[in-house]
Amino acid sequence: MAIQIILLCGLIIFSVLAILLKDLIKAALSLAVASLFLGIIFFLLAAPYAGVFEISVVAGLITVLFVLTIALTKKDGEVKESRIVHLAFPIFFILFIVIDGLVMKSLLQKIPVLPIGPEAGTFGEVLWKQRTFDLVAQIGIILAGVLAVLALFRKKEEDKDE
Amino acid sequence: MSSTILLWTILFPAVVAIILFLIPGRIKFLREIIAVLASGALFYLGFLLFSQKNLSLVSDWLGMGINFDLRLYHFSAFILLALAGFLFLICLYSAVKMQNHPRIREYYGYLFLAASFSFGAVLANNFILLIFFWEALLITTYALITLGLKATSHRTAVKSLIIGGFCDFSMIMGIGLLWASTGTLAMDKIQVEPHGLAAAAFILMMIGAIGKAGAMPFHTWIPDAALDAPVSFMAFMPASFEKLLGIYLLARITLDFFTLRAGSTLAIILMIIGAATIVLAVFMALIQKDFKKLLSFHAVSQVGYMVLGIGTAIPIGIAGGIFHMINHAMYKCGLFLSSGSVEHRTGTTELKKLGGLAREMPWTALGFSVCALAISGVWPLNGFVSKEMVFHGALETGYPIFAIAAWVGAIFTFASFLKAGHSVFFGPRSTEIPKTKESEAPIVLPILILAVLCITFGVYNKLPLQTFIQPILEGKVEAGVPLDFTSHALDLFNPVAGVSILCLIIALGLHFYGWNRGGRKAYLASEPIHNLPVLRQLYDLSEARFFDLYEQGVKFLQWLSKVLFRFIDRPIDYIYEKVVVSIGRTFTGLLQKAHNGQYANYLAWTIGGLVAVVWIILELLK
Amino acid sequence: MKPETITLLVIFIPLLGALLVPLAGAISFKLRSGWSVLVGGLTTCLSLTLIPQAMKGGEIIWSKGLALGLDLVLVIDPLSIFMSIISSFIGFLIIVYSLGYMHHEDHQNEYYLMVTVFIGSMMGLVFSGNLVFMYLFWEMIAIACWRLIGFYRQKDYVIKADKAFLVTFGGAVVMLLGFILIYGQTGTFNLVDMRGVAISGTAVLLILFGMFSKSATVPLHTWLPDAGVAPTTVTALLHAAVLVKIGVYAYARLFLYTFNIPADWQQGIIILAVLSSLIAAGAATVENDFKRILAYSTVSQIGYIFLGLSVATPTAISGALLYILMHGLAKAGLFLCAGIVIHATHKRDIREMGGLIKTMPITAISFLLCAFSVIGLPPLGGFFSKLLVILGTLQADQIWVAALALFTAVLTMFYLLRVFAMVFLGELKTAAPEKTPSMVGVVASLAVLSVLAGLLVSYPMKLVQMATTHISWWLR
Amino acid sequence: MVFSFIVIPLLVAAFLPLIGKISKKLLPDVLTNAALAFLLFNSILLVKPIFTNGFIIQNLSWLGEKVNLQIALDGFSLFMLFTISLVSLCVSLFSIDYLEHYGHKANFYALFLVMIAAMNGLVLVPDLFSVYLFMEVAAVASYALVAFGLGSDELEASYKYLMLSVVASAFVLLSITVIFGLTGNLSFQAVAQGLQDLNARIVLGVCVAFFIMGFGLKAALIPFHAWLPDAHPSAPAPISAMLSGLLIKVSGIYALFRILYSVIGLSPALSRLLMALGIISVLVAALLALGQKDIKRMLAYSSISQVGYIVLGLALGTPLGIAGGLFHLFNHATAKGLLFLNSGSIQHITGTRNLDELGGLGKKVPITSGTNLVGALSIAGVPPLAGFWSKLIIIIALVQAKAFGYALVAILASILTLWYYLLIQRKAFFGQVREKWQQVREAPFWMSAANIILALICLLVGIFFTPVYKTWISPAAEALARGIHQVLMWGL
Repeated sequence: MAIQIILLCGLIIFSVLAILLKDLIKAALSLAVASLFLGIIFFLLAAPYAGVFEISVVAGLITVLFVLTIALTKKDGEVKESRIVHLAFPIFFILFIVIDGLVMKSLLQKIPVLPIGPEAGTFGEVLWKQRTFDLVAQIGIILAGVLAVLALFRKKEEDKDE
Repeated sequence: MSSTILLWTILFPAVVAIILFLIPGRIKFLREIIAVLASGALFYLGFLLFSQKNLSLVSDWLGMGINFDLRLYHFSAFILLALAGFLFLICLYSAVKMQNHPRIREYYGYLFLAASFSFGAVLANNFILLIFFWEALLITTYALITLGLKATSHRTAVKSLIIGGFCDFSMIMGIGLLWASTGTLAMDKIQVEPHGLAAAAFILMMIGAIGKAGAMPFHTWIPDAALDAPVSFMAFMPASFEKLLGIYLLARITLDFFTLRAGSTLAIILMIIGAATIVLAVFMALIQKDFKKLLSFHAVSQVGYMVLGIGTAIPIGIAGGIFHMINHAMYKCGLFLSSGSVEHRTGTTELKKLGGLAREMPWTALGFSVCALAISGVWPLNGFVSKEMVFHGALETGYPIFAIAAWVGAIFTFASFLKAGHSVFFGPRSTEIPKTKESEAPIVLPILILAVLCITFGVYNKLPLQTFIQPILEGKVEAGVPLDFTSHALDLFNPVAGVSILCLIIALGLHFYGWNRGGRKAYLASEPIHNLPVLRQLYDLSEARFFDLYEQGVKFLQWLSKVLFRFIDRPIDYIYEKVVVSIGRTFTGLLQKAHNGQYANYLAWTIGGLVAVVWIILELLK
Repeated sequence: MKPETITLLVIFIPLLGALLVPLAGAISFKLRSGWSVLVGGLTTCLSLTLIPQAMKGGEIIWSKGLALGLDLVLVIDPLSIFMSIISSFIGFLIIVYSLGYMHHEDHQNEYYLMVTVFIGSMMGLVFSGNLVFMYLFWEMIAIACWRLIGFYRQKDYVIKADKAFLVTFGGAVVMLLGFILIYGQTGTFNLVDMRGVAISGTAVLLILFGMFSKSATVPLHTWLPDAGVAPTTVTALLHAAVLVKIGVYAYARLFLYTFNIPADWQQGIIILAVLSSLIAAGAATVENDFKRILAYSTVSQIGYIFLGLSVATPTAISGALLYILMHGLAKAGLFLCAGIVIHATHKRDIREMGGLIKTMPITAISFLLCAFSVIGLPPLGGFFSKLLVILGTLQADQIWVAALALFTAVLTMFYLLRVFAMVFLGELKTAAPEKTPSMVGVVASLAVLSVLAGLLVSYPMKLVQMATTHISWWLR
Repeated sequence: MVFSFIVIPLLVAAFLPLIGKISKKLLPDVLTNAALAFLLFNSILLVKPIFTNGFIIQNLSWLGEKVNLQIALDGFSLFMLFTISLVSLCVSLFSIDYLEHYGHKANFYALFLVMIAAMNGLVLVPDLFSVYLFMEVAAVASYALVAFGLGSDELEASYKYLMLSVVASAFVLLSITVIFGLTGNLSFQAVAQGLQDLNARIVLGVCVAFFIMGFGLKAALIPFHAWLPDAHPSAPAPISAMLSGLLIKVSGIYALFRILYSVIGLSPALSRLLMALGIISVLVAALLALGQKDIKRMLAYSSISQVGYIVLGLALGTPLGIAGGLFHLFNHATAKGLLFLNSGSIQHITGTRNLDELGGLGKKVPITSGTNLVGALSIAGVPPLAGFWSKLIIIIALVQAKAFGYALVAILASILTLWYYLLIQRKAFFGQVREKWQQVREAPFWMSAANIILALICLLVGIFFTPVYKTWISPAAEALARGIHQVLMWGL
């Protein structure tokens, strides 16, 4: 219970920070943290599916992308090379992969989600038998994410090319 | 005779007008010949129609009771004949006088168009048809005045148009009221008691009639036109045509359309207008220094006698009024034409510059003298006869004040004509103008014809009174009232005639007093009266057009327009231009300020919106 | 051909023909001019062939079912035929005049496109017997006008164009709301099915917004004087002949022909009409811009037409319908005269003009004749219309209204003659020769037509009478 | 066949980055446009079956085994599919030339196609959670696309968009979860059935409120609109057209009303609430649009205002109102798509979108100017263009439902609408040419072509509104008007 309260407090604090901070980078980072907390809360509340989603998509991929792109771009659109960026990118990327991997693993193995319904089973079963369609959407999301990365980082590549 | 002749009476002059308009300006004589011949033919047609008496032509026109309805009967035939006669004389006169006018094509065109419209107005037996022709005359009047080619001609033309338009619109209103109350527009079918709305209709139609005739206060364009318009126009329109038409209609109004009782309020209003016109206009005439302008004021003043006569609503008065109309048309036409003759030879009509022309222009002088005496009411000329009848009529109403006004008018009429004649034709020969000679025959002839007519109508007054006037009144007055006015027409030995003659003597005295005072200069003969204490100020004001209703009306219109524009139109526009736009801007500005780009702000709205939606839904569910 | 076919042709020839104008313009200048004149001429001729149908007096209803009951209904009766003839004829004259007037302007493709669209939409409006289609054509006209008013593209001109568009569009959508209210009451947009239906005061008010804004009646009139920035041909088309008559026509079609409106509202309209007439006449007396004066004069004259229709006695109605014709001819003439003068002197302020009668006599005389017609002097056509309106007003016992209307007529005389005097008389300030024959010819023919319309008034009057009896029949 | 709406764009999108390595321009252009043209063709082919059957249910089997891949197509979905295909085809045509100066066409097209696939998916799935998922897919793609220009404004806008959108998604997800908890199911049919038997009005009410907020934010209803005026103008013009023309309608309006009508059932109270939201949007956004200097910002506010109309019509709930709302949805999609593309043309031509700097382009760029005029007048509801009919139908429906106040405001707001479109016209096109723009030339071929196609659609739909209405609008409106019976009869 205590953990939950801490998480909730963290969630609120970081959410508020995300909202209030005028520096976009800091705001985005706060958002990422908040989302992370939220994902964990979902997870603890036995709503792992939502939790996965929250962490994987919102907290992870997209926020990170934004932090980076914002950090890379000054007001006039020039590329800003800074150390923080170099550090932040690997850190967040690794973090994202680790968390995502852990969550997915645990989800697929042991959690019997969607308890109601004729064929209650493991998440994997549900995912494949009943909610096949969501898989398509997941593929879409991943595709979108990848493509977004490609698109948003192209400027950097271009700059390097030049 | 087929009744289509009536249509041709109207169309023929119109066709002639178009032909005359189309003849190129370079071709000489042809135009004059056609004009004289055509007007002669019309004059002949006038006789022909007069002998016919009753003809009528009805055909469909606009529907709704508005028919093309022409009716010839005694009265209209008489007026038609008179009109045609004057047209003929004017054409004859113009043949020489206007020969070299730069816009001669238009002149004849308008002349015949005006004739066409006048004939139409006289023959019309439907009010709409009447007002159609009646108002159309405004255009020809307008056009003819602009032919004066003076700098102010157009201004005067506009003035005549607006005054005339005002009067005619009043008449439209009157006709409308009459139509609304009687349900018919046929002129021979209407006979109503002037009560209530019908009284209003009477007054409105009366304004139309006396406005055309040029009674006060609708006269003010005439003196201006005297200077700005061709003199033949003055002889043509204000002197003859308009008087004939205006008084014709006034007589029809009082005799046919409405039953005007002697001494009723409406009759008294009419008499007041008549009396006021006589006196005020003659006072203005007296002091004029220009021959034509002097005549023009008389043209106004004399209308007063006619209106007064008809306003008495007593047979002798009415007959006097109508008779005065035809008499006035003759001598005033003659007077204008003789002034034109003088102008033709000397190039001026200013009294100061003229003098002693009688020797060089004897025929003109003779014609002028006869006409001047006729207008002054000297025995045995026609003016005497008709004025006496009017005096009798006025006295019979029981309001001697009107007769007195008429006599005052007579005094100053004579005085002013003594002054005019004295300054122009008699007295010492002016040195300011070179030696000259009598005008050409076509100019002199009409003057002399008119002079002869003046004498004839005076001496043989039986002829006009019995053939023209009496039949008009037949059946219109109470039974038993004598309709033979010839008995005392030239009677010198009755109190009324005595007073009239006394007036003439006073006038003579005044003239010679003024002449003596003015250093024996005839044109200054009116100065003693001009310089009387109160009169002097009034004269000055009137010179400054203070009493000119038109000027005041124009000022009023301009003021009203400004008020309407500034206080109604512009504020409305302001609403579109400024108020709407600024309201839009204000709202937009407020809302835009709310969109300040702060994420926190936006999120707050979102959350707030959510809370509101939840709350509303829960409220609604209760 | 059957009248229905002719009517469809009359509507669609200009509408579809308009689409070909830019194409023709792309090929050659002359082809486009020829094509526009052909379209205009054909429309006029075809609408003239409907006269026999009008004289028969009956009506023909043609309809084509569309979704949601928004059917295309055409009503071919004396009233619509009368309007279509006037509009197409004056439109045609204006196209001819434009050949000279617009000769050197840019954007001519757009100009002719919009003018033909205008004429086509007008035809559609006149014949449509369905409220929605009426509105549709109504707005199409507004679009055409908007482009045409801002034709010269100066900044303030375009602002004025926007103003005109917004005011008329605003009025029209409010009117649409009124239409829909009626639809809510009757369940149909088809005018033929709604005859004799009594409608509420609210609906009347809403619809009046549309009519007054289009017909430039106080207090929705100020866009019209401002619209004088358009090419003169357009202002002639807008102000005189066609555009401002739309509201009036709609009044006749809706409030006389179809619906029963509450008596109080009728009285209100009468008073508003006559006040509008007076106020605009006052404004015309104060203005100094040639075209603005004429525009205010139009507002004033429209007041008479509304007056005639709203008092709704047969005399007044026929007067008002006749007014549409007479004012169309005369005011188009006045505007086109103004066009010639402005084109020649490059000035618009009448105080800077003068004495032009010496250099352009035909224009001056035409102007004067048309002015006389607008004033209402016989024997010109305007006399009869004004007379009948006023007599009809008196028949309806509206004595003071009639008196005010006559007073306005005096004011009209005053300001129009003032313009004439300041522009054409007096000292010659800017010598300028008359313009091309096509321009002067059109102006002169309009003046002559005004005269002829007065002298031969019984012919148009027959058509008007047919329309009036048709309307009056429904009144009873 | 129906499944191709999702799969084809996804597949193409997946391969595009690779193809982009081979051919930078030609192949991506051809492939994308061909795919979209195929979809459009496909959607037209589907009209007949829908007309005869009313709906189509398809299950996909994979390797002989029936996998639970189910899609449902009815009149409403088909109408949306058609709209999406039509507008996106025009947008991609436009992009052929427009994307030249952004570069990376392949990436762009890939994201673009993902977004389309997601929208198609959203329209086709009969399942609450799938709706949420596809909504997110489309959203993710759109975040990236909004920021595609990589300027700081674009990124900031995209960030705001993302941040607000996430809030919306969270609430939608929350609501779905609650409904799942209540009924134990997620498919439309089962949920609809389940909710009927359930007496949980309060909870359901809160769920609906979350839906309204979540989807309302996607649809940019006031007061959930704030992200839109930043996001839409920042995106490249084709994406603005997609977002304003389609995305807000699909992930906002379609989702909201599909769920409200077909799953939960629209109660009169809800209808009133949504109408109020709609009318506020109509009015406030119209006023806001009036003050804008940036063409695209003005268009963005206009989108909010027009969405208000659509919601007004749909929320009214009468068959006529629904028809009007849907018709307006279509008309707004085409016309606003056109206008945003057009603003792209303007930017391409002059390099600016600031109204105060533009002026008199009408003479120089007649096609851009003419098509802009058509689009603007259509949205403003000026006949004979398409927008007129839809507004007319909405207002008729309002009056028929005795909602006079709404009708009056809707009418007055259309005057405001015309006002600000006239501002664009006046300041950009209809005036004298500025010195600065003497040398400008008409937009390239494909941009003009896309503009012309959309303009023609606005015009022709207006003129031939009857067949369009009968073919597309009326089946869609019937599907919605049937309420939850529509999904119950699917028999899933």
